[in-house]
Amino acid sequence: MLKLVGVETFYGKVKALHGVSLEVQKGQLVCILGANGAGKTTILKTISGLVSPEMGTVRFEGRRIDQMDPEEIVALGISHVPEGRRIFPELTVYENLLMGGFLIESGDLLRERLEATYDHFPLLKKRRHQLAGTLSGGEQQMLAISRALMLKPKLLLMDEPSLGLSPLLVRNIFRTIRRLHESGVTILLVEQNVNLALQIADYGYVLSNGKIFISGTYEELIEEEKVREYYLGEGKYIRRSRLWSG
Amino acid sequence: MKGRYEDEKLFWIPVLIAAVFLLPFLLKGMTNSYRYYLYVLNIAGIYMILTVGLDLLSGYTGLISLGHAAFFAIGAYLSAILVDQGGLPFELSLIIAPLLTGLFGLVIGFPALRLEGMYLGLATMGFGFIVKRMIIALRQWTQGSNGLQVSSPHIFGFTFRNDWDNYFLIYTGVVLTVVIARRMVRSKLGRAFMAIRDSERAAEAVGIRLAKYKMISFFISGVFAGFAGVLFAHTSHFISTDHFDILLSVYFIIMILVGGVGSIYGAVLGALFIVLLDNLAIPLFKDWLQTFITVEAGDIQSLIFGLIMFLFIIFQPTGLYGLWLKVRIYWKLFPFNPRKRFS
Amino acid sequence: AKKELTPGVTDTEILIGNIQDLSGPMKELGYLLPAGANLYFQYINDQGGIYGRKIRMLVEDHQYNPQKAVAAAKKLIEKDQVFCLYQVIGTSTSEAIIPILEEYKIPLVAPATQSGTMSRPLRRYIFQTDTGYDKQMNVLIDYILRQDKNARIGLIYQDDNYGANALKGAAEAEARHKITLQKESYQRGASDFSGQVGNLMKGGATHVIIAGIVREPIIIMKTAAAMGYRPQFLGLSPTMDHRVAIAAGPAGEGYIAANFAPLWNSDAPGPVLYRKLHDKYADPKTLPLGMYSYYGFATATVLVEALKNAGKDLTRASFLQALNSLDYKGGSFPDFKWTRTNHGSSGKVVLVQVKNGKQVEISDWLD
Amino acid sequence: MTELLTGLSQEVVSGIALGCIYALVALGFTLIYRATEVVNFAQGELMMVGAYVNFFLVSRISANLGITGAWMYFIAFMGALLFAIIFGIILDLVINRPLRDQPVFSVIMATISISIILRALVAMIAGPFTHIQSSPFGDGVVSFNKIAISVQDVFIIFCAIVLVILFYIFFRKSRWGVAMQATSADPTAAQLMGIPVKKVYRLVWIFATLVATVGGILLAPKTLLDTNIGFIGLKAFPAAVLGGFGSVPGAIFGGVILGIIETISAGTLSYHFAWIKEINDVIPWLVLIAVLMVKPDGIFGIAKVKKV
Amino acid sequence: MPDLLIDNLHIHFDGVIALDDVSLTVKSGEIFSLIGPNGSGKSTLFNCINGFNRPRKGAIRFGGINLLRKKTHEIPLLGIARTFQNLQNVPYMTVLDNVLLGAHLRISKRDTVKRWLSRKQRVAEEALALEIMDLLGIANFERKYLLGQPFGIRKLVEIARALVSRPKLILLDEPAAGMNDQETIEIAKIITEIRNELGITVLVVEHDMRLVMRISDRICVLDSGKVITIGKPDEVKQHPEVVKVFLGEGTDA
Ligand SMILES: Nc1ncnc2c1ncn2[C@@H]1O[C@H](COP(=O)(O)OP(=O)(O)OP(=O)(O)O)[C@@H](O)[C@H]1O
Ligand SMILES: Nc1ncnc2c1ncn2[C@@H]1O[C@H](COP(=O)(O)OP(=O)(O)OP(=O)(O)O)[C@@H](O)[C@H]1O
Ligand SMILES: [Mg+2]
Ligand SMILES: [Mg+2]
Repeated sequence: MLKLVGVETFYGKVKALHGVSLEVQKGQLVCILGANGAGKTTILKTISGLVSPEMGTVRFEGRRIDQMDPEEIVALGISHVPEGRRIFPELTVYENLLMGGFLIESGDLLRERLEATYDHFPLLKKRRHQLAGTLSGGEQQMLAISRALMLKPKLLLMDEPSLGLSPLLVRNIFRTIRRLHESGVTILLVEQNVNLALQIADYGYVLSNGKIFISGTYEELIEEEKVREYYLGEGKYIRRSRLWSG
Repeated sequence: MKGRYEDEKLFWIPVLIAAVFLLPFLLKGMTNSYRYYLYVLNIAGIYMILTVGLDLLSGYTGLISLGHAAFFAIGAYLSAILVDQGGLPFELSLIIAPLLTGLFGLVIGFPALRLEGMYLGLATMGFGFIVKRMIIALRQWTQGSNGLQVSSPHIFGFTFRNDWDNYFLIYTGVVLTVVIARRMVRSKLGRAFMAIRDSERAAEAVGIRLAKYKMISFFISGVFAGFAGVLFAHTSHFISTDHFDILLSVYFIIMILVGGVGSIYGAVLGALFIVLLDNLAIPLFKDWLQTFITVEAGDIQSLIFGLIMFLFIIFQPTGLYGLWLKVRIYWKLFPFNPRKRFS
Repeated sequence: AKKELTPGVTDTEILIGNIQDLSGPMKELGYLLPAGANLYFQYINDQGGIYGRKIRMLVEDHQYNPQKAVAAAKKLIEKDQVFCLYQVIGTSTSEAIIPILEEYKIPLVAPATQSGTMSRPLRRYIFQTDTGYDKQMNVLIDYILRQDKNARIGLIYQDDNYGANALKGAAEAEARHKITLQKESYQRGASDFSGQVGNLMKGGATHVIIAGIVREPIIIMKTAAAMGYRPQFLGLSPTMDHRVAIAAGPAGEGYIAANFAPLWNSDAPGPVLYRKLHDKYADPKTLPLGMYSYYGFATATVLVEALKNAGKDLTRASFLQALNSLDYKGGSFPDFKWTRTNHGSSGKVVLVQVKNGKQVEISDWLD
Repeated sequence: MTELLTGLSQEVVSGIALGCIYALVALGFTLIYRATEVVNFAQGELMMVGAYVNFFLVSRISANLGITGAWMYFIAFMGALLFAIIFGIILDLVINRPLRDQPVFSVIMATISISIILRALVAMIAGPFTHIQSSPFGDGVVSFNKIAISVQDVFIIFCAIVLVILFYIFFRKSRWGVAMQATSADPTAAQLMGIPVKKVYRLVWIFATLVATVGGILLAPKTLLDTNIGFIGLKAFPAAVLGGFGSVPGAIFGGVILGIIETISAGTLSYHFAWIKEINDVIPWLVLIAVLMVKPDGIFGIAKVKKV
Repeated sequence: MPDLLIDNLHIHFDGVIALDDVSLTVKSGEIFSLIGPNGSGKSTLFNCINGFNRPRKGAIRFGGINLLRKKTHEIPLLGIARTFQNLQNVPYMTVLDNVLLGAHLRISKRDTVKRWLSRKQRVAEEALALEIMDLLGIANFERKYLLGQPFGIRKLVEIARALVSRPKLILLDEPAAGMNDQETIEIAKIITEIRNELGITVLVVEHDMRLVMRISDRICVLDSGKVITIGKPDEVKQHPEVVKVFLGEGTDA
């Protein structure tokens, strides 16, 4: 369904992705892992068109999408829950959701989706007329996810959805993700919560310094010593200055 | 562990200063009309002093001022009145008038404690108009809208009579200003300014008193503008409210933008660039253009100015200083391009 | 000994510098004044110039900004090496370059401003051809009181140095006649005058003097007509523009403006020559006949006469000498005489009235 | 007493008409600010261009097509609006596109440079002369009870109110209106919602040129037409800020309030207090600063929310 | 070193009650964790301590001084530093300068003048910042501009900025959010080092239960602005209400 081949992305003159190739099959839940600054977010941004790659191709359902505008890509059925939520702080919760459904032309459908969202996250219904900027961190995260779901995307890109959520909610979110997955949505997930992520993922890619360095299923990855060492906190001691050497 | 001052290179600073003071001699050797070029440089120098101050305020502290011509005017009129009508020696006026202008800065800075972004910009713009009006209303001292003749600078028995003399006076001021401003921005003060600009919350949380530092920023900026005003009044011998209008304030903003917001050298380069462009480059360009097309109106001059400015913003939004940095360390990402700084 | 070369003067050319507002609020004049002057220069040059020297004029832009005027003057003097300055427009802009005139000992002939401050007190290097606004005010008020002894006079003035000079004249007239004018002010660029007009109506002014430019008299007269208020409107020389008559329509009928030179379409010798030269040299599409180009033309005749009087050995000293003893009878201005102690104009004014939408002179030269 | 009242009401009526012109400029500021956070310093010049185009069309239509009277004005008006749409698209291409990823402040400076360019270009094309633009309503005056208002002014008030109501509804009710706000808050996130950000930008620039053109056409007969009429933009700033930058009802409110203040202070106030004359032209700014000290976001503005 | 006493704190924002009669004590030298579901008022409590929010009633005392009477910028003077959940740092300044920002109050006016004249003084001033950055493992970033640095680094810069003022009490708002397991372990170590080596009292808000359980001396659980329980990690973990609103059944923490 989604296929990246040899993608290289730059921020100005800084190369953030050094030839990334990965594939997501229809109906799969694929997870990308990696240290801080490895380039996970950049992959998602490249897919959703917020940055365009200098080299390589991105294909979605066989079509090249790497030179398209983000709004065209969204229309193809790819929704992106961006890092740091990026809700519209000066709009109300309701208006935020409305914007999530911007591409829906029919009013009935829009209302239906809104209700579905409120069912999913009843809290949002309570806060419907609050300015989104005043929501707590977790509430904002819920809003960001539901906003992306308004369009019922074919492929959902999620960038650290559990960031800053309480354990209960994290589990809720993961349950939601699994449910979405089971209902047929293809998902590409970026997570730091490696344990949980790999438990629900069909396949995982591990990114390091802008390159895919290992990939495999949960069982395969969990066996890899490097993965355990770096991401599961089970390895030998790593000096701090090396851990954060950017 | 290596501190950042270990490999700081300082040797070229005296070289640059020497070059500044040797330039007039070079010019004199090169052209007969060197005095005109010196005059242009003098104006640039005066504007440099002001834009450095403006950059501290707008570029570093993030408080935009669209009324800086007012500070300039206050400095100029204060000194003209103090020296010519009050009998104050010029040397003293050179210190007192800027300080008094700084106090005006405090008054004008007062709304800054509550206002943000463009609201502040427009409030300062309003102050620009109000100050101009005030100058006219105080016609007893200022001659109203007729303008005021001003005496020459006179320091310890030496009178600065012409552009040649003025050059040395003004550029001494420029060098002083730049050195002081550079030191400021690399100290606690500068960090506080930048913190206020980028995150007031963080600033408060580390114990920076927003009100105090915003006021300090306005004060310093006012002092610099006042200093520029004093030099302007006494070296051009005539001041009038017609000069200190909103367009001048906008010009100052253009200067720091073209130079690169948030860098002292950028402000200096910007002032130099705009003044040279306006006075030397555009007339040349106009003459050249007029050999191809016959346009009667002098509008071609403003057209070129507008176009160059526009192209500059489109193609070099980081400003001149950014350009220079790119040349020096071409591969390094340099964030002299704050996003949404004034929004 | 070899003669010291005079800047701007060669065997074949005299270079003069003009500083106009080419891109600011007065850019219309910035175009028309030099164009009018060039009519006469071309005429003189076609006759072989002055002692074989043709006149060439450089025009710089100051956008009505004193600092830019200084820069332009320095450029003209230092870089282009002009012989003298001529027709610098604006009061504060002209004042700004006085220190330069004195530093370089260069005369400025016929500054394009009718502010009396240009020649009173005496400025050594400035020679004014126009009757000051203060004098014009005096003349207008005298005129009104001659027509109607019980007139109540109102004044609407632009609140800047133009208005200040008009107020000075008003104060003189008030003192002489022991009257008080009702004074209303407006800001440059204002487009609504209902407040001022309403006040004058309330104050019962029978005659209203407008110290404005073009737009103001039009709007003021229209506003007054709409309110049903019909005093006699009069104005200073800048309001003499023919567009006032056109745009104000019926409301502007009978409007009287003071003028310091003969009306451009009158039969005085200056205007006659002006129209002849315009026929010959100008394209009426790009340079219509009118008061501003006439004004440029008229000052050019003064400049040329002084240049002629300076003689074959043209130096700044000889030119100054000629200016200081110029006895002008060229007919483009009312006759006047410059001396060492008087660089002012004749002080005379002619009144022009709108009759059936056309401007006609209705008085002799008054002072 | 009645004299005072008639005087005052006359000034209020004139002030409303004047204020509606300010409101139209302020509305232009508002539209662009709403979607892009850019303060468009060229708004006054857009107005000037609109007025010139209309003037050109009016004279061409009567000269070349021989159409006069109401039709002439109507056709010219429509032509000018059409031009405004094209012009808006061009401006969006020139200003907004290349500067999309630049700080807002750069775009603001670009608008300043555009204003310089437009003033120069129009002067070069149309010549340095000041023109007289006649009003389609001639010198018609409506008067009631000694209070006079020209038909042109009535028309100005009408147009301003209609435009403000239209845009108010647009921002409140329509999907696109909310999308504009979303775009201004976070263009990147807006793109991720499928909001065509480029189209939104183009749309606001078209709206702004349209409003400006209408304003220019309405203003020109009230004054003379020259390249400096754009400076009315400077006078409309306090109006826009007073109402709250970016607020549609704020634009008309601020404009009308300042229009009335201007006429009253030039009229009745300075009649009774001579010193008012000294500060007449800065009264709008004094009012503005006073209001901002109490309400830092203007009267109808909303404060930004920040969460730490 | 003083304790932090919070007494009957109450605050609401148009309708939403963010803190409802919250009372708790953070003892000197303790690592005290504040946990609770999203929107339960944890950050708001920080904001009250540090003066961004003004509660309706209640008191916060630190060393006998009621913090509610103090202005925001006076709080750090008393020795309280904080970090932010939504990072608040200066992108257009180097990492070193960002850290030095925290030393604002430590650099006296006299030093400022001296600093202008002497380079030695400037180097000395930076030594302290570099020391702290070294402790956190980000010393090699000193000259880089903060813009474009990974989230984790920016987070550490915030902590370093708080530490460089040598506070008595430090408030950390979700220090481990967005970190992977290995990094979280490192953060846990850092927090214990802060307490053990620098002797600073730590009040931390965190959602990562492993981290909280590992380092906390005591834990307070908030829900909808109310304190549910305060106690040792093991007690809290078992508390039925906590399991219900925060941890969820079958926790793996
Ligand atoms: N806007 C930007 N400008 C410059 N460099 C950037 C920018 N955004 C990211 N980078 C750089 O690109 C690299 C990859 O960043 P990215 O955000 O994709 O990492 P990440 O894996 O998502 O990290 P995190 O876990 O912190 O979210 C980093 O080294 C970062 O410094
Ligand atoms: N300025 C504000 N205006 C309105 N409501 C606010 C404001 N600040 C906070 N709130 C509300 O107060 C409640 C508590 O918010 P707070 O940020 O303290 O939660 P939190 O415990 O930190 O949650 P999280 O773990 O998600 O960060 C939330 O419901 C939030 O919506
Ligand atoms: Mg990321
Ligand atoms: Mg929080």
